[in-house]
Amino acid sequence: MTEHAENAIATGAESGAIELPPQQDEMPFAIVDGEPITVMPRDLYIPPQALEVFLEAFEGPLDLLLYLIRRQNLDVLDIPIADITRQYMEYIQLMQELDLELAGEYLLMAAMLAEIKSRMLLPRSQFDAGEEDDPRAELVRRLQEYERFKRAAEDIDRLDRLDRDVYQATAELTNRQVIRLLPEVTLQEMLVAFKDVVQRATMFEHLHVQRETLSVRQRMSDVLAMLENSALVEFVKLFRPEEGRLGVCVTFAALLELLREGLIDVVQAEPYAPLHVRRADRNLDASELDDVEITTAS
Amino acid sequence: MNVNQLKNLIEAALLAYGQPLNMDQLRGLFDEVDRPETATVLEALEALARECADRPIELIEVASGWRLQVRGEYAAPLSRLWQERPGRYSRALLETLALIAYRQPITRGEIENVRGVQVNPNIVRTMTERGWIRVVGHREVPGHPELLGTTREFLDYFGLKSLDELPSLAALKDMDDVGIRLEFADTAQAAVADLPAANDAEATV
Amino acid sequence: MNVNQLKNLIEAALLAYGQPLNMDQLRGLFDEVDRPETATVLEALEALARECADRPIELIEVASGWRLQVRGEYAAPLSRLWQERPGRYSRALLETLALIAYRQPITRGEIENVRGVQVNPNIVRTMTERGWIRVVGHREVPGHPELLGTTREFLDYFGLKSLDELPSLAALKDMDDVGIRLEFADTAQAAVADLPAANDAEATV
Repeated sequence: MTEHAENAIATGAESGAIELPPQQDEMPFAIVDGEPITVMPRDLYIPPQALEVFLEAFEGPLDLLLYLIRRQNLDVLDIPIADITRQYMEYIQLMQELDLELAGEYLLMAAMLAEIKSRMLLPRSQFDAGEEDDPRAELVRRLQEYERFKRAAEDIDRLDRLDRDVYQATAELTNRQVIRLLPEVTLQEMLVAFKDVVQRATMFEHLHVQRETLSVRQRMSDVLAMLENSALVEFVKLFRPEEGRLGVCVTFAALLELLREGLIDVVQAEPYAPLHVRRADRNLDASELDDVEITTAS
Repeated sequence: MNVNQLKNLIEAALLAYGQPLNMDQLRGLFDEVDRPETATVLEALEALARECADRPIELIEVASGWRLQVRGEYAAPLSRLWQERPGRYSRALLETLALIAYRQPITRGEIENVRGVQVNPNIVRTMTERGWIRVVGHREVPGHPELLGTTREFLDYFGLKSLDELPSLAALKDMDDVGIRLEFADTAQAAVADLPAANDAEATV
Repeated sequence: MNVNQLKNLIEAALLAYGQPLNMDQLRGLFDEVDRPETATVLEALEALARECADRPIELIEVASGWRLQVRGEYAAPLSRLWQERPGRYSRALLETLALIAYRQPITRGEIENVRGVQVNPNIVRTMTERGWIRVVGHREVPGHPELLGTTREFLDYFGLKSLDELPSLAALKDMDDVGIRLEFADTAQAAVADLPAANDAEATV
């Protein structure tokens, strides 16, 4: 609130006359000598409709009280309770005369002011001496608290606001690409799926599910992969001696299994020549027809 | 990628995205192997901020990350680009917002206690729709009233990095000397007070 | 207003507006008395275009006016800004994948024998595109059905050195209860939401 400007006009205001409330602080009536004027001069004629607007500008009884106090350049702590109560009641009366919708809170405040005033008429001894017991203390606390947030609201309103004070800077990006992320799967999810499907299979089809040595299965895939790019691979090259005896056995078992399933052929150009391995799936020649029989027989 | 290239990429990202980007998002522009260190990204951001000094845009950090924005001094001429004027918010809305921002989490009842008037449901709805406030829980008292708090969008909208950056709240005056000052005030006032009630009060207090 | 200030105002307007602005709109930023000549605006636009040479943005003229746009070379690195949230794989896919992993090399027919339903071709395609499975050969039976196996990428994704590291069914039984509970705790909602869809898919394939 621009107290300076307000003081210039409001100081010395005689009680009894009804002063007009300020319009919202951020909307001064005029700028005089660089100072915004937020209070109408008292001698200016105000049509009743405009009066209504001013009265409606109050955000409740605390706002009205605060206005009455500030208009006289008084500290919130220095409330002349009788004077303020009288002025407050005049506003209430005016609001009622203008048929403004008067919230119950205004009347509640009127009652509170009247109570404070009456308590202050009593001799001190009757309301127990002590500073906290001043009947105005609670009102002062509430006024101060309200005023803090009234100010805070004004501060927030002054912050740079997007699309009012500042603008998000944007520039078009043509040929925008969207990356589609792939779902995540955990090993556990897959295992649970496997367990379920195996369980179902056993339940409904009495399919005998036996555990197979994974290492042999793995090696079977490995061998097929090795055969993928070359027509013939030397039999001994499929073995990795550094894997030791177990590794060699696994590879051999994998080769036998692949042979049994008809996935590979083992060929030999002549007796005692090196053995070669090839994929069996490409050309259907006579030897492969034999394999088919073997597979179906097993 | 050197700092200059990184600076350009960040500018491109901020302008193309049109919303604030945080450190994770900026570093996330890169494969893990190429991902720059946080310190490097900060260095590039600083370089970008410096470069903007000669330009009509500025780099600021808000709650959701960094944002390139057109400086406030251009707001007046640029307002002609839009037919609609930006909305004004009522004092009631701003006061309610201030209470939620400074006192969160807070119930409607607590807001009413301070403002002395009922909370207008439309105000709460407007702010919720704008994404500025949300229900953050319920107070464990009869009726389990909703506790309201502000959102990251609220901070972004007002260009704040965190609630700490809100303008500081005026200090309450010390209540201890309220009583004394009240007495002084009334004594001083007695001369001008024209109502018998006030004088009576003076005489007896 | 000199050309440099005009250039800055134009940059501010284009970045704030985010859409092309034509000559009328640019000149309309000014009151009639201050309004610059078309030639002056063009001069400022040229200055802005030159200035952009070192920047990740460029000024181009399109049908509806001038536009500042992020250079095309940034489209690829920025694509990560618009990542789509991933969905979830169906139960059918996980089961098929599990069978291929544990029983490779395996044909579709064999998978169908165990699962009791046809293999959805989309599932095989999805997993092939993901690089988790591939055709490792053909079984020498009539029709020469494809034999499916897992890939190195599959092992990498699940953090396995080799298929030997896949837990055995027996081991799975031990962790059974724990696992189910964990899964439900983690993804209770997602799982519930996911199941009917998965079942539907099963029924229709």
